[in-house]
This record gives sequence, C-alpha cells and structure tokens, in this order.
Amino acid sequence: MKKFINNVDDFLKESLSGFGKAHSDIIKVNFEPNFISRKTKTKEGKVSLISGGGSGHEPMHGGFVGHGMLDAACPGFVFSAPTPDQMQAAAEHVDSGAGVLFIVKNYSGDIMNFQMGAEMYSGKNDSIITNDDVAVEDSTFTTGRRGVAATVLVEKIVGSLAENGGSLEECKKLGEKVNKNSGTMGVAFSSCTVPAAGKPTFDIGNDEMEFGVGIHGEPGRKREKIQPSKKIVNNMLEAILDDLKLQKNEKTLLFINGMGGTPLTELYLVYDDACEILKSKGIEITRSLVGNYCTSLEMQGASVTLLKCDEEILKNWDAPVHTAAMRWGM
Amino acid sequence: MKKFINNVDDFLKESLSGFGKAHSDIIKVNFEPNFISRKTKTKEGKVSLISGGGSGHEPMHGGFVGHGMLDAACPGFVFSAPTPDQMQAAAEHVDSGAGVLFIVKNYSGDIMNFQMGAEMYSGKNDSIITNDDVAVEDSTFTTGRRGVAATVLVEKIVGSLAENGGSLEECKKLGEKVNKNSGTMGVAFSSCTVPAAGKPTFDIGNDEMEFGVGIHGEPGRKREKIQPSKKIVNNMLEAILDDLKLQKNEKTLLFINGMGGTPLTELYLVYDDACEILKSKGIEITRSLVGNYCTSLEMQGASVTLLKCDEEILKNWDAPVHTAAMRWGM
Amino acid sequence: MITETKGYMSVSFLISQAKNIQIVIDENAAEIEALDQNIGDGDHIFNVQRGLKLVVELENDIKNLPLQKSLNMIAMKVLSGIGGSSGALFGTFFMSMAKTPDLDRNIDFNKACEMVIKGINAMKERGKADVGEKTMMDVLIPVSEKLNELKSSNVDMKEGLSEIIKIAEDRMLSTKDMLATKGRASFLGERAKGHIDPGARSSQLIIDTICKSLINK
Amino acid sequence: MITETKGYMSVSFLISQAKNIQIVIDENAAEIEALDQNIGDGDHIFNVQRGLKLVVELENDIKNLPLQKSLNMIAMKVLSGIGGSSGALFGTFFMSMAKTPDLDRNIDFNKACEMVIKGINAMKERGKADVGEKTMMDVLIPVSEKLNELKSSNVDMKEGLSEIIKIAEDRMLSTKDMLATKGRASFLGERAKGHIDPGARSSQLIIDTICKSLINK
Ligand SMILES: Nc1ncnc2c1ncn2[C@@H]1O[C@H](COP(=O)(O)OP(=O)(O)O)[C@@H](O)[C@H]1O
Ligand SMILES: Nc1ncnc2c1ncn2[C@@H]1O[C@H](COP(=O)(O)OP(=O)(O)O)[C@@H](O)[C@H]1O
Ligand SMILES: [Mg+2]
Ligand SMILES: [Mg+2]
Ligand SMILES: [Mg+2]
Ligand SMILES: [Mg+2]
Repeated sequence: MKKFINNVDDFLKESLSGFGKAHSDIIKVNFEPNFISRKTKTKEGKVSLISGGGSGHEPMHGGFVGHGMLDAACPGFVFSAPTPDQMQAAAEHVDSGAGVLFIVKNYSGDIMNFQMGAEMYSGKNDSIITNDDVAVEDSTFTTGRRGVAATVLVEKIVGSLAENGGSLEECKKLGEKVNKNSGTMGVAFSSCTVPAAGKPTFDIGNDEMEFGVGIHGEPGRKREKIQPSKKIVNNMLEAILDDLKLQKNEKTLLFINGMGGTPLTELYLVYDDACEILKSKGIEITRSLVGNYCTSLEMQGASVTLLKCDEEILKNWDAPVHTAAMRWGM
Repeated sequence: MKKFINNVDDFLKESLSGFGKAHSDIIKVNFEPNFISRKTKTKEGKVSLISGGGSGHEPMHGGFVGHGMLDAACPGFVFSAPTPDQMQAAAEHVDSGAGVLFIVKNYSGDIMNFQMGAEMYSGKNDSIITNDDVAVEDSTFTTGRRGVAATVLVEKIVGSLAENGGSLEECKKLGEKVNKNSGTMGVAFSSCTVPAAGKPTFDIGNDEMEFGVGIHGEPGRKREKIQPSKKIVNNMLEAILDDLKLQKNEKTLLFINGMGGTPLTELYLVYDDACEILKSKGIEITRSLVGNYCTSLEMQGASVTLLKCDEEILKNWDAPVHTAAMRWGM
Repeated sequence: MITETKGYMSVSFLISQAKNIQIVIDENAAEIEALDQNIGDGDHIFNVQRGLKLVVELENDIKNLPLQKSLNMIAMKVLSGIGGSSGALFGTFFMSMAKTPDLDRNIDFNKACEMVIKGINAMKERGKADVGEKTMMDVLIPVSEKLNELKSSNVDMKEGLSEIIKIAEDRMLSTKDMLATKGRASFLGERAKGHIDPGARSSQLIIDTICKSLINK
Repeated sequence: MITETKGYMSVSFLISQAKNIQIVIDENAAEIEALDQNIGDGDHIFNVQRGLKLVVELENDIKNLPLQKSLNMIAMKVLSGIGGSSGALFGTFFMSMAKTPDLDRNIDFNKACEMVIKGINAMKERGKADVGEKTMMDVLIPVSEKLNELKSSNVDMKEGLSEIIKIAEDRMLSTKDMLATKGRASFLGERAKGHIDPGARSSQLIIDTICKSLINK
C-alpha cells in the first residue's frame, strides 16, 4: 500500500487534524467523539443540518460544513458508518433550538447508527435518506438503492433553505424532492485501497471496468470491457434517464463526479460527452458541477448525476455557499 | 490504458470543450489556436496575465483564468509546451493596451515557445519564469530548476496586483519575488500515463517512491523505499528550508499540492505533518492551500511548497479571486 | 430444564470469551476480509477485530463492576468504537442484554439464554432483517430460537450446545446461495449468490467458540 | 566545390524526404519513446511523428508554391502543430531556412548546405545549447560544421554525405555518457548519464535518412 500515512490507527485522526488546521476560518474539528462543526454557532431559529458517513469520500462530508450547507459532519472510519455518539454530540453542539435534520446515505450501517444517534439525542430531529444510485434496484423490502453523489446536491440545496429560515419540515421536504429528482450512475476503472486492508478492495483486468460501481468499491451491475468515453457515458445516462423519466426540455443540473483518481481533464471530457448526448435527447442543462466531490479514496472512475430542477431547487442551488470544498457567492 | 477518452487525437479538444461548457460563466475556450480567455474583456489599463504549458496539470492553468488571476491560458498537448501562435493569439485577444505578462514555467520547450510567441506579438509584453523546484540544482549555465506548484501562487498573487492596477513592471517584480520566495519539493508513489503513450511513463516498485519527482513524471533526486508520511514530509521540508534559508518566526504560506491521484484525506494528513514539523522549527504558517492544483495526470503523490510572505504578498493572496478552480472573496 | 450454573455472563466470563474469540477471528481474518470484499466493502473483519480489542481492553475498568454496569460499558464501547452495520448491531445486542431485569442475581444458564435471546431480538428490530435475507441474522435468529427451546427443556446442556454449533454452521453456509435483501450485499442482486455473508461467518465463529469453550469446561 | 545540382530543397524533395523519414522514425518509435521516458517526459516521439504527419499532409497545399512560401508554411505548421522543445526548434529551423536570400533560383547543393547551416544556427540561438550539453545540437552542430566544410571543398558529395552519416551517429552516441545541461534531462544530474538524448537520436535518424537517399540517388 502506498499512501501518505504514519500508521493505520491514526490515519483518520491525523487527516482530520490537518483538515481542521487548514480550514480554521470555516470549521472546527472536534475529537472523541469526532465531528466537524462550523466555526461559528448556528444562528437562532436556523435548522441544523448534520450529515456523515464512513470516511474515504472526501471532500464529502466535512468539506461541506459551512455557511449555506452543513452545520456538522460525522466521519466514521474509512468506509465504516460513524457511531451514534458522534451524531448525538454533533446534534447537541449545533442545535440552536430549531431542530436537527440528519442527511443519511442509504446503507444499513449508516441508517442504523444515525437512527441510534437520533434516539439518543433529546432535541427535535428528523432524517432524510438519500438513495440516488440507479445501478441498484429500488425496493421497500430490501435495503434499496445506495446513496451516492446526489447527497452533495441535497446538502447544498437544503443547506441554502435552512440558511434562509426554512423549517425542519420544509427542509426535509425539499431534501426528499432533490433526492427523488436525482439519479446517479458510476463506473470504476481501478479499485481503491482501504488503509486498514492495505491492499486493493477488488481486482480488475487491464481492459475492464466495473459498471454501476458503488462508492466503496462495491461491485456494480456488471464487469465489462472498457469502452470509448462516449459509449460509457451514454450507457450511464440511459440508466439514469430510464429511472428519472425526464420529459423533453426539462431543466437539469448535470454533475460529473470524480471517484478520486481520475484527472480533471477526463471529467471535463465526460462532461462534454454528456452534454452532447443530452442535447441530442432534447434535455436542457441549466446548471453543472464537475469535480471530485463524492470520492472513493484513490479509485479511478466517475459518476454522472442528473438532477431535475424546478425554481425552488435552482434558487437554492445558486445561493451563496462557503465551505472548504464548495464556495460561491461569498 | 484506462481513461475516459474517445480517441487520443481528440482528447485535448474534447476536454477543453467540456471545460468551456462547464464554466461558461467565467471563461471562454477558443480553438485553433487553442486558448482559454476570460468571458469578459480585460478592462482598460489592466495588465493582462497569460500563462500556459503542456496539458495534464489541470486545473493549472485553464482553471485559473478569471477575475483576480489569469486573463488567458494556452494549453499544449499533454506534457508538451504550447505553440507560439497560441500565445500570440491569446495576447492579441486579451491585451487592453496595458501590456501582457507571460508566466512561464522553466522548461526548455515552454521558454522557447513563449519566447517565439512574444516575438510574434507586436504589443508591449514581458515574461516571468517560475523555477521553484528545489529538487533540481539551480544554475544560470544550465536549464536550471523546474517551475512547478509555486506557479499557482505566482498566478494568484500577481493576478491580484494586475487586477488592482499594477503596471507591467510592478507585476513582473512581484511575480519574481513570489517565485524567489518559494520552494517546492514533490514525491510520487505511482506514474502517470500520457494518453498518446498509452502506458505508464515509468515503472516503480510496490514499495518505492520517487523523491523529487517532476510534474511530468520526470525522475527526481532518488528512488527510495516508501516511508511513513512524517518522514517523507520532513525530508521534503528540509530540502525546501535548506534552499529558502528561512529565519525563525518568518511568516509562510504552506501549500500541499496533490499530483492528481492522491486522495484529499492524505493531503490533509501531509498538511498536518508539515504543520507539526514547521512548528517545531519555529516557522509560522499564516496562510495555506491544500488540494490538487498543479497535477501530473493521475499520478499518486504530492508536493509541498513554502512561500515566504510579506505584507504585499499576503494582501494580494487574500484578494478576491473567481476562477473555475480557485474562488474566494466574491 | 437446564439448571447448571455459576458464572455465565459474569464479567470475567465475558472477557475470557472475548479473548478466545479474538484468537479464532484472527485465525480466520483473511477469509472474513475476503468475504466482505466480495459482496461488501471489505471492512467487516477490521470492525470485528477493533470491537474485540476494545472489549478486551475494558477488562480492568469493568472487572469489579456489577454485571449490568459492565454490559452497559461494553455496549457503549462497541457502539462508539466500531461503526458500520456490525457496530450498530453488536452494540444493540449488548445494550439490550444490559436491560434484562434482575442482573444482580447469579446468572444461570437459563438466565444467560434469556439475555442472549433478548439481545438478538433487539438486533432483529434494529436491522429489520429476518431469516433468509443473507445477513448475520440467518445465523443468530435460529440460534436464538434454539436457545429458547433449550432453556425450557431437559436436554443436556452440552448436547444442546453441540446442536447450536451445528445450526450456526448450517445457517452460515446457507447464506451462500441466497440473494441478499438487507445490507450492502443487497446492492449486488444475483452477483451476491455464491458468497457466504461475512457477518454470518463472523457470528458463526463467535457462537462456535463460545459453545466449544462451554462444552470443554 | 561541389557543383551538382537540381531539385535540392524543391518542395517535392522536401515532401519525399519527410515521407522517408516518417518510415524510419516509425520503425524506431519504441526506442525514441523509451529514451524520452528515461530522461525526459516521454512525448518526443509523438511530437516528431505529429510534425512529420503535418508536413506530409501539406503536400497538396504547397506543391505548386514557390520554395520560400512552402518553407514558411512548413515552418508555421511545425511551429503551431508540435509544441514542446522540438516544435520550437524544428519550427525555427524551417523559419530560418525560409529567410535565406535568393530562394527563387535553382537550389544547388551548396545553396542547400547554406540553408541547412542557417537553420541549425538559428536553432542554436533559440535553444542556447552548444555541443556537449546533451541535446540534438550535439548532432546538428557538427553536421552543420561539416556541411560548411563540404560546400567550400572538392570532396565528392557522396563521400561527404557518408562522412556526415558517421559524424551524426558518433555524436548521437556521444550524448550517452554526457551530463545534460540543457533541456529536461538537465534536471536529472548524474542520473541522465547512460542514456542517449532522444532529440539527438531522432535528429541523427533524420540526417541518416536524408543522406542515404541522396547517396543512393
Ligand atoms: N440490516 C441488517 N440486519 C442485520 N445484519 C445486517 C444488516 N445489514 C448488514 N448486516 C450484517 O452486517 C455485515 C456487514 O458488517 P460490516 O462490514 O461491519 O458493516 P458495513 O456493511 O456497514 O460495512 C453483513 O455481512 C451482514 O451480516
Ligand atoms: N535548449 C535546447 N536546445 C536544443 N535542444 C534542446 C533543448 N532543450 C531540449 N532539446 C532537445 O529536445 C529534445 C526533447 O524534445 P521533446 O521531447 O519534443 O520536447 P520536451 O523536452 O519539451 O518534452 C531533447 O531530447 C533535446 O534533444
Ligand atoms: Mg463498512
Ligand atoms: Mg514535453
Ligand atoms: Mg463492510
Ligand atoms: Mg519530451
């Protein structure tokens, strides 16, 4: 394993410590239990947004704490859901009385730990579960779909509403709308290496890709031969469009997300391919985001997310945000 | 080779096209000859800054075009210096009469092509050459040192001065100061793969790293066994401090730059290690930057840059900037 | 009804079991790791190992405490120290055991069974998984049912424990050909078939270790 | 003095040489690629191949133009189509050749030599590299010097060309044990030793190809 690491046990702590120092103007890193909070207290009457999950997806979620987005983030060990005491402590720390909305990606471990954290927290709170990954079949009898890159969009858009005085109920409603309006599909060219494991999570041939991969290196829909970008992007978009059932001329936000190990040049090329394909289908792209936001350690690959936008979503997307990883309008 | 690519010949064009579409609020991509310019015309009396170089270092330089930073960027093929006609066209496009400052990284190819571009351009112009890489020995009789990550700092800081009315001479002087005050050292854990080559630029053992690597996968000072992060960072800092001859209590900007394939968590861990080491040496960190800014395609690794700061540098660093890859204050 | 007694669920019993389990889990670490890499995210072995280490390290803090308090401390350690699905589930197990009434009396085998059954029920509720969903519950629920049967029967304890060993193993193996409907493996659809569930395997090893140590006592 | 004549530096001569060179460069592509990967950034072969392709593709556009115009168009193509050190240097070569006076007359061998010498001098000025710095100039400068000698001597042209082939090869090989002081390889210090300079190798192959085709004419 080749990583900047001193020892496996201290990896998370040292990385968080560096993150705290590098962004002390925006956030504060709290230890034992670990959570990242805004540097300033949540203003009275503002709903607090807390997200979290296993580490290894940076900048998600710690990089999204700050004005216009999250109030706190709870990082678990690499790819392991955080623990209930983190959520409880974070909620107690940030809640200004208007209640807490937990934003949880749909994995058994995250759901259970967030649930327990919410039970342990005595203040008013509610949760939204993101499950945008169209690679996986949806069902209420199973774990259902995975929550992946659209979580970033939910956090940004609901973050703006919360900042502007939305109630807990309104925030939850908007978050659920954004989630429902989103579909994501990812592919991986290479595996990631969990520090504790010290070796790649999966083997993959020199000419293979994993279509529909998860953000933890979980297998996806199928293992395939690698193809030209346009072909890959077309297959990803078809899966998403199938799911979202978009109408012609519908306004969308197109989000090309890197898995961590793919250069920006390639992400922009994917964006270009996606634009052409969507144009040919008569779908309008009104907003876009390209970069590494919801990663899977050093995995090479990318995901495409489409978000169907209405006025409320666009307004809140455009609103100012000031976090370590996303900043505009201020 | 595993990349999002349709065919090698169109790689750059398609990636630039996507970049242009994704950031049409800030920049415009011009083709044949290729250059990226700001969406809006340079205001009268403002010196224009133009940089460029081989592609593969994204977001450098195209991601730094915009208010408070560059006026234009000229991207060459992957790892090949751009051609004189690009620089000429960019200069003609952006110059508002106050002259053009070319910011060039110190490589034979870049120097020669920029020189020819400057000769072909009839307007007032001057150049600064960045050469911050302390891995390489400095000398006026040889090509000298490589220009690497500090180029980002030069572009930001001089960009602010130009935005605020600095003359061509003043901009050049400040740029040269920033360059002289900077030292960078990089290490690589893995190679990069140039699309045209289709295979990694160098082979490296499972437990090896290249100490002092360049941003094109050029060999560095030595091939070594991989070590704990703190050890690596310490060796990098010693090389830099040796070169910069920093005094105790001197104010610095600490820049941890990812080579493209290393996750943010690790970059923050490196930042943490560097903070501790510098603290123990009595060196003050007053500003910081952590992320992938001057990359080498998908190479795994990082560089550390220290910039000795004075009031002029700090003021211009803090000034608003609005580009695709760097944004604050607006 | 089995009446044999003493020390079941005593703090020292718990710690010594944890130490035994550590050895067995370490011996099978590579296999468990591979299972979660096949159909999950690969961290299950580290989660289990971290949890066991934390419990064993608690020894000095809890060895002189009453059982309920100890169980609560173990629960909190497991809950706050592991994370992921297994952290929540194993934490729930101990939290719920700690809620069994009358823990300040001597814990006989039946009482111990009652506690374990209560713990497993709480896990079932937390994870909403039943038998047949390709999770550790495929092992734990049948074991819990068997314990329930044993505690109100006259079966020889050692014989009963041998049966439990057998059930745990069968049920662990049975997860191999299942489609998963809960947990990470559920995302894989058909591709999860042919792989044993990592949580089922670790749970089975834990049960196996405890039962064998009781049988050989 | 050599007086033999006709067609040196005619447009069709240039294009046919470019086609010959393409073949030779392609044959040696793997080696050239490896050389620039060893002590540079690995793109030299692609730069050279791209440049040759662009020149060959110009054929129809320039075949009926006067030489000076053709050379200028080649220069612009090379300059704007290659990039990197070699693009600037080879571009400079053609730009400067195009500036030779009296190109509308028949170009005899001596005039051709004069043009090449002028081109190489311009490259030397552009890159500020002299012999001994481990660049293509290690091949080109001695070749230029030899051409200068030939053009004012009575040596048989074919003999002279054979000497040039030999000089180019020797000088190319001599770069192997040099420390580099110019170009990317200069960053390597001692580690550049033991590797032939990629630009020296491609230049030598180009010279070799042209000389051989003239000898065999
Ligand atoms: N909802 C659930 N109910 C019961 N057990 C579950 C559930 N979800 C997952 N599991 C169990 O947890 C195991 C995985 O644990 P672990 O790897 O530690 O957590 P994670 O899945 O969060 O990475 C699975 O093999 C399965 O046995
Ligand atoms: N200053 C210089 N003068 C002459 N030749 C040079 C100079 N710098 C580099 N070269 C030549 O250019 C070659 C490399 O060309 P190429 O790989 O195309 O460009 P780059 O070095 O920009 O990647 C070197 O092998 C060397 O022969
Ligand atoms: Mg996990
Ligand atoms: Mg190059
Ligand atoms: Mg797991
Ligand atoms: Mg090169």
